[in-house]
Amino acid sequence: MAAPVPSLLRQELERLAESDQRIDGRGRWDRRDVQLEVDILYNAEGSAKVTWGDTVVYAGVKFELRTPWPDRPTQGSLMCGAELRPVAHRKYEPGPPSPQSIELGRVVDRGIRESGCIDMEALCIVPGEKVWGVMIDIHVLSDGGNIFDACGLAAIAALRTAVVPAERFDVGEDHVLAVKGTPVMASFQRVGGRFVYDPCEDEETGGEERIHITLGDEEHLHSLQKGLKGAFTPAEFAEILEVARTHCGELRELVSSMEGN
Amino acid sequence: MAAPVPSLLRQELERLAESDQRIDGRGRWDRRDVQLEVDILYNAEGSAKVTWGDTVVYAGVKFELRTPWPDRPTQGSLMCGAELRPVAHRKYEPGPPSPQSIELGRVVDRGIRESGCIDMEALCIVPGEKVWGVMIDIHVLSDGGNIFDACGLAAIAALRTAVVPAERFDVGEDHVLAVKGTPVMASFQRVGGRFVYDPCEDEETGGEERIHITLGDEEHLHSLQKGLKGAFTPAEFAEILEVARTHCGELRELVSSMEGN
Amino acid sequence: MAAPVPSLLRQELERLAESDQRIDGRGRWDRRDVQLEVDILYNAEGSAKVTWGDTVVYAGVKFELRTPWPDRPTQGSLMCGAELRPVAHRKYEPGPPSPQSIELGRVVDRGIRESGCIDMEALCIVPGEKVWGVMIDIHVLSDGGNIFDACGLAAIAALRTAVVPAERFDVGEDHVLAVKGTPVMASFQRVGGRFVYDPCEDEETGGEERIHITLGDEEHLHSLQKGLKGAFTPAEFAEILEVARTHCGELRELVSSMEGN
Amino acid sequence: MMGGYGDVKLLNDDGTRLDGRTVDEMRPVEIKAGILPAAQGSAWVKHGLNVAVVAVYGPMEAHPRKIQRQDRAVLDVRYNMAPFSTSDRIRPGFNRRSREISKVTAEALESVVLLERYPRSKIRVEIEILAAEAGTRCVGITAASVALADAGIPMRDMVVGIASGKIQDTVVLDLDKAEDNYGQADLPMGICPNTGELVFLQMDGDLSIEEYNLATEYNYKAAAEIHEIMVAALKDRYDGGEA
Amino acid sequence: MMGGYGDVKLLNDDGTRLDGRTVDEMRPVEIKAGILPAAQGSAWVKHGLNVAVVAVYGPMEAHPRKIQRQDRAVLDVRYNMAPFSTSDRIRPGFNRRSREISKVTAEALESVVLLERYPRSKIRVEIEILAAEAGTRCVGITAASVALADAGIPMRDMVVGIASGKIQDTVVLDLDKAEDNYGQADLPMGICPNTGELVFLQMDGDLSIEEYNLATEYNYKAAAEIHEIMVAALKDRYDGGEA
Amino acid sequence: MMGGYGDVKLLNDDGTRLDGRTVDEMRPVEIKAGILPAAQGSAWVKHGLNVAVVAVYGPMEAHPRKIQRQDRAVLDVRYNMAPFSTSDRIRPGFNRRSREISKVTAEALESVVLLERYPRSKIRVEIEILAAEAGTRCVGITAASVALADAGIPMRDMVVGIASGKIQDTVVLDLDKAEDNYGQADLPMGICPNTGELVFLQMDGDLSIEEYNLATEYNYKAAAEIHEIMVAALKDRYDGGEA
Repeated sequence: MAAPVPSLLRQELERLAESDQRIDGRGRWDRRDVQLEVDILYNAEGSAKVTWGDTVVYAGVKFELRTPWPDRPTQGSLMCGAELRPVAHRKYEPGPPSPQSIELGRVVDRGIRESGCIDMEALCIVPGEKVWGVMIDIHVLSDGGNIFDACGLAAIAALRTAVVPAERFDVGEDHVLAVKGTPVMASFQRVGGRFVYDPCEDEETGGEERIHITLGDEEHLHSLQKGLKGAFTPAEFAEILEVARTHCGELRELVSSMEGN
Repeated sequence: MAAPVPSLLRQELERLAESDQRIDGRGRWDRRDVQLEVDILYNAEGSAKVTWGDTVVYAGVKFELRTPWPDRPTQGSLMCGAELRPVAHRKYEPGPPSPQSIELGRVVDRGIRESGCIDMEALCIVPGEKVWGVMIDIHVLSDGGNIFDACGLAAIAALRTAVVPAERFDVGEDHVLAVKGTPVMASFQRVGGRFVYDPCEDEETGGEERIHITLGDEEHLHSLQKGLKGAFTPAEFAEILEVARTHCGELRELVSSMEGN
Repeated sequence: MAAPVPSLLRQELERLAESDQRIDGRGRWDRRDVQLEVDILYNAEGSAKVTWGDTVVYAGVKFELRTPWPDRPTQGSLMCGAELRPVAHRKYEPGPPSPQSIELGRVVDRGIRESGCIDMEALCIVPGEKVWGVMIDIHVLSDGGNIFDACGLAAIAALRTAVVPAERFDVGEDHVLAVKGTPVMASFQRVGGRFVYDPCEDEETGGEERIHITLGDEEHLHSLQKGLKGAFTPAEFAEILEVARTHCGELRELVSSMEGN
Repeated sequence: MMGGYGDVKLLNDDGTRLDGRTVDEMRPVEIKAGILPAAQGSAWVKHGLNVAVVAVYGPMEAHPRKIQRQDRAVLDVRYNMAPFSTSDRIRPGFNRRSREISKVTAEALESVVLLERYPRSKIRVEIEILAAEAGTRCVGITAASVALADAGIPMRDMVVGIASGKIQDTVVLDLDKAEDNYGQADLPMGICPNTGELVFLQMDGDLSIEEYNLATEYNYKAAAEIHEIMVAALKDRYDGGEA
Repeated sequence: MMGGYGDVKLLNDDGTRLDGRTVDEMRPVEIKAGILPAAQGSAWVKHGLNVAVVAVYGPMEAHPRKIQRQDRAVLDVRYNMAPFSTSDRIRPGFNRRSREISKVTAEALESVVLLERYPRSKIRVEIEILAAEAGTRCVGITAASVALADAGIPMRDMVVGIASGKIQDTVVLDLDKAEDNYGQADLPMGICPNTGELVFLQMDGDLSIEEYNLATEYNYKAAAEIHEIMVAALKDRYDGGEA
Repeated sequence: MMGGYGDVKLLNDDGTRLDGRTVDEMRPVEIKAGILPAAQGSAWVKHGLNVAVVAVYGPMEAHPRKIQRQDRAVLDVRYNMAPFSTSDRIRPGFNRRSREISKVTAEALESVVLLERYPRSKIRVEIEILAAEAGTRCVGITAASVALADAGIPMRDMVVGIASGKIQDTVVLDLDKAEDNYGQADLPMGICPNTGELVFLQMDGDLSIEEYNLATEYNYKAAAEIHEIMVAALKDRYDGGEA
C-alpha cells in the first residue's frame, strides 16, 4: 500500500505558510544556489552539470547524420530526453520509464523545441539526403527537488556550448552549434496553500499541483505544463508568471556567462 | 486467486437447458438483434460499427504503400487486428495483448484472409516495387458476449465500404476497394451441456468450449477454431454447421444492404 | 522469499570434500560421460546434440545474407546465442532472458569468437555489399549441471559440421564452413571449499564461485569468466588452468572425430 | 508540436477562418451519455470531426495492494488513440505521448472527483479516440467528465477540455487540423465551469503574455457553452433518452 | 496460412503424392518417452522431418496466487520453435502465432487431464519444436500427451494431433512442407482415441462440407495408428527401455 | 570484443605507448566520495577519460518478498552507460552487455560486503558511466567500492577494478581507447587489496599462459596504487573535505 502523503509534514508546511515562511528558510519567491559547469565530459559534443541545491543533473549532446523526413527535406531534427533513473533517489525504481519520467522529458523537450532556439534549417547538409540529428540526453543523478528547472538549464547550457563534430563524420569542419535563444524554465508548486518558486524536496513531498513555465528571450511563453492533483485560478497564474520573468532572466545570464569558456 | 466459475450461474444454465431454454429467453439457435452502421469515422478509409446485443465494436480500414515481399512481387498484403482493450469490460486489464486478444485477432484475420475475398494481385501498383497494404483494426468497446462474430462482421463491413485513398498517395484516383466475397463467422458455445448459437455474456461466463466457423459465399468453410476447455463429437459439429449456414447467410445480406449507401 | 541455499546439502558437500570425495563418486578432476551427435536436425545447416551426464543440449547453425558493417566491408558476422528456456529445469521461469541466460550466451559466444576459429573475411561474398551472417543458437533441454561446457561443445561441433547453403541463396555452390580451430571450455566450481571440474547439479546448488576457461588449439586463453559470489587466489587459478588443458584436449579430439561423418 | 509555418494562409481576407468560423467560434459539439452497455458509465463526444468514447469502471478493489491509498481512491486513466483514428495508422500500444496525456488527464480529474469517498479502491477511466482532428486530449477530458457523471461518481465540479491557439499571428479559438498543423501556438485547458478554476493546462509554441490572456478568455467562453451540452446529454440520459 | 496456389503440381499422374505416399497415408512417426533427465516427464516425437521435444514439470505450487484455481490445477503450456527449426531463422521470444498455439494446445490438454486432482497447483508443459516440416502444432500435441503420461499425470484419454488438407482439389492426409506451402486447406485436429471426441480443432483455407468430412475421416484413421506408437513408446519406457 | 588488428602500430620505437606511458603504467586516477546529496553513499571516479558516478541506497526493505534472503541482504547492482558516454550515442535502456556486467559486478561486491549483517534487506548500487574511454566495468567496480564505504556498509575488503591487455604482442597495463580497439586481449580483474584475492575476472582475446601471468602481475601492482587513492578520497570525505 503506497504511503499516504505524510500528514505531519503537510501540517508543518501549512503552519509555516501562515507566516509566509518556507521549510528551508527561503522567502516565497527565492531560488536556491545554482552552479553550472560546461564541457566536462569526454565523448559528449556538448555537456553541462547543474548543481541546484541538493539536485545534481548532467546533460550531454550527441550528433548523428540522418536522412531528413520526406515532408521536411531541408530540416534537421532535435531530440531531448530526460531519464529518471534509480541512481537519483531512493524512491525511483528500475524498469520502463515511469509517467513521471516521460513527463519530465517531454516538458523539457517542448521548452527547448518550441522556443525555436535551434534552427532546423541550419542543420541541413544536403537537402533531402543528409541532415544533422541533435540529441540531448539529461541524466538526473541526485533529486533534491525541482529537477524540471535543473534539467532545462542543463539542456540549454549543453546545447549552447556544443560543437558539431563535422570532421568525424567527414562533412566539413567542426563548428559551434548555432543556438538562437536561451529558453529557461521556472517551476512553482502549491505548498501550504500558496504557490512557491523552486520547491525543495520536502515541499514536493508535502505539496500539491506544480506549474512549469518556459520563457524565451523576449519573455514569450513557449511551454506550459500543470502537473499533479490540484486546481488554480487565472489570478494565481498571473502572479507566478511575473515571478518567472525575473528568475528566467537571471538564469539566462548565467548560461550566457558560460559561453566562450 | 482467480474466481472459480460461479457455480450458481452454471447450475441455473443447466436447469434452463433441461427445458431447452436460455437465460435471456432466446431459443437455442436464435440470434440477438444486430445493428450495422458504416462510413462513420473521419480518417478511416472504411469504417463500421456493430451493435450486437450488448456488444459494441468498431472497425477501421487504413491503407499504406509498401514494397512487396520478394517472393510475391505482384501481391499486396492484408493485416487484420483485433484488440481487447480495458475499455471493453471490467474484466480486461491493461498490458500486453492477452492470449484471448491474440486468438480473437488471429481467428478474425483468418476468416477474412482465407476466404480469398481480397484479391492480393489487385493491390499491386508497380510489380516488385509498390503495392497496397490493407490494415483493418477492430476495437471492442463493450463486450456483452460473442465478440468474435461482432468483430468478424465489423471487419468485412468496413472492408466492403472502404475507398482506396490513391490520390493522397499520388498513385491515381480514389476508388472503391475490390472485395470478392463476404465471409461471415458464426460462433457456438456449450452451455448447460449442449451447444447454443451466439452466446451472451452470462452464457460465456458459465459455459464451456466454443466453436467458431467462418463460411464464405458458397458455404465453404474458410476458418475453424475450437477454444476453451471441452470436448465435442463430430455429430455435434455437423449439427452446428447446419445452423451456421442459415445465420451466415442472413448476416451476409445485412452487409450487402449497406453498400451503395 | 527465495530459498536459502540448502544447508544440509552444503554440509554434506563439505564433509565429502574433507576426504576429497564428490557427491556422485567422481574424483576432483573427473569428467562425466559425454556423448556427441551431429547433423541431426532438418532445416539447421549444422546441428549437434550433446548429452553430458544429465545435461542435454542442442545447437543449430543458420546462415543469412547481410550487408557488411560500413567499417568492415569485407567481413561477415557471427552470432552465438544460448537460451535458458523453462523446458530445461523446474527452476527456470518463462519471461525475458535472465541475467544467468545472458551470461551463458555471452560467455559461450566469446569463447568461439575470440578464438578466431571463424575467419570473418572468408564469409565475404561481395565486399561492401554481401556477406554471410552465421548464427548459432543453443537450446538447453535438460539442465543436469555444467551447461556452460555442454553449450560450448555443442556450438563448436555444430559449426565444424555446418554446410553453407549457398545454392539456396543463389550465390554459388554449397560448401563446408571453414573453421580454423576448436575452442573448448572447461568449467570449475568451488565445492566444499575447493575447486572441482565439471560440477553436477547438486554441486552447483551447494557450491560457490565458478570459473569458465576457454582454451584454443595451442592452449592459449581466449575467454575467462568468474561467476557467482566468492573469492579465489592466483594459485588456485594456476591449478585449475592445468586441469583445463588436459580436458580441453580430450574434448577437442571428440569434436574432431565427428567430422567427415 | 506546433508547425510554426507563419507563411501558410489560414485566415480569409474578411478575418474569418478557412472553414468559415470567426476567431472566437468553436467547432460543433455533440455529446451522448451511457452508450456502452458493459461500462458503469460512458460517454460519446463528437467535437468537430474528433470522436472520443469513454468508459468508466468502478469503484472497484485496487490491486495490486501497493497501488492502494488508505485515504482515497486512485484514478486509473488511459488515453488511447485507435489505430485508424489518424491519417497514418498508429501502431497499437501505449506510447510516450499517450502516457503523458494519460498522466495529466488523470491529475485533472483527480482534482474534481471526490476520491476520499472511496478509500482503497480504484476507478478506471478508459478514453478511446476513434477519430482525431486536432484537440483530442481536450475532447477526451470532456468525455471523461460526462462518463464519470454517468457512472454516478461524485465530483465537486465537471471539467471541460478546450483549446485556443495562434494562427497567422492571430489568437483563435479551437484549432482544427490545418490550423494545428500550420499554427504558431496551442493552449489546451481543463476548466471547471462552476468554480472557474483550472485543473489542466498545457501550452506549446509562441505566445506573448497578452496573447495568452486573450486565448484564455476564449477558452472560458467556450467552456461555458460546452458545459451546457454536457448537462443536456446527462439530462437526456436520465430522462429516459437513448441509452 | 494456405498458399492457395492451385496450379502447383503436387500429385503424380497415378494419384500418388510427390513423396510417393497415397492420399490417405501419413508420414513415418517415431516416439520416445522419458528422454530428458531434469524433467518429471518427457517425450521426443519425430513425425516426418518434424522433431518435437516436450518436458512436463509438476504438479507444483501455482504462483503468483492469483493464477491459482481453488478447485483444480492450471496447465501452463508453452509452444516454442527453436531458432534453427525453420528454413529462415526465427528470432527467439514468444510471438503471436506461438501464443495462439500455446493457448489452444493448453485447452486441448485441459480437456483430458484430471485437473481436479490437484487443486491450487500448476503443471507446466514445455513444447519445443527443434525441426519444422509442416504440422508442428499437431506433433507438439502428440508429444505433450506422451510426456504427461510419462510424468504420471492422470488423464481420461490421450490426445493425438493430426492434420489433413487439400491439394490440387484433392483431400489428402498429413500435409508435408511443399503440400502445406502450395495447398488449398489445412485441418488440424486433436483426437481422443478412446472416446472419439475432438478437443482441438482449427482449419484454414477452403473446404466444402463434403471435403471437410473426408478430411475428418482420414484424421481419425491416422489418430488410431499414431496412438499405437504412443502406447508402445510408453511401454518401452516402463519396461526398462532406453530412458 | 578485441579488434585483433595486430598490424596497427600502438607502440613507439622506444617501447613506450602512443600516449607516452610505459607498458606497466596506468592512466591518472582521481576519486571523490560523497558527491550526491540524495544518496546514502556515493563516489565519483575519473580514470583516464572515463567518468563513473555511483550512488548507494540502503540497507532497505527488500521487496517483492520473493527476492528476500532470510540469512543475508541482497545486492541490487545496476551498471548503466549514459547515452552521451560513448562516441556513438547509446539508446537508453538495459542491454545484454549491461546486464552481464551488472551481474558479475554484483557477484564481485557480494564477495566482500558483509551481507549477513542485514538479513531480508536490499542494498542498491547504481553505477552510471558518464564518459567511456575503455575499461568502464573496472572503473565502475572501483567507484562502487568507495560508494559502499561512504554509505557505511561494512566490507571485509575493498575491490579495485583494473585491466591489463595485449597490444602488438606486448602485455601492457590499463588499455586506453585505441589500445582497446586495436589490441589483442583484455584481462579485467577485481582485486581485494588486503587479502590479495580475486572476486572479479573476465578475459577475451588471445593470451598465452605466460602472458596471462605477466598481465596479472601488472594488475596487482596497479591495484595497490588505486587503493591508496580510494583510501585518500574516503579520508578526505570524513575529515570534512568537500562533500
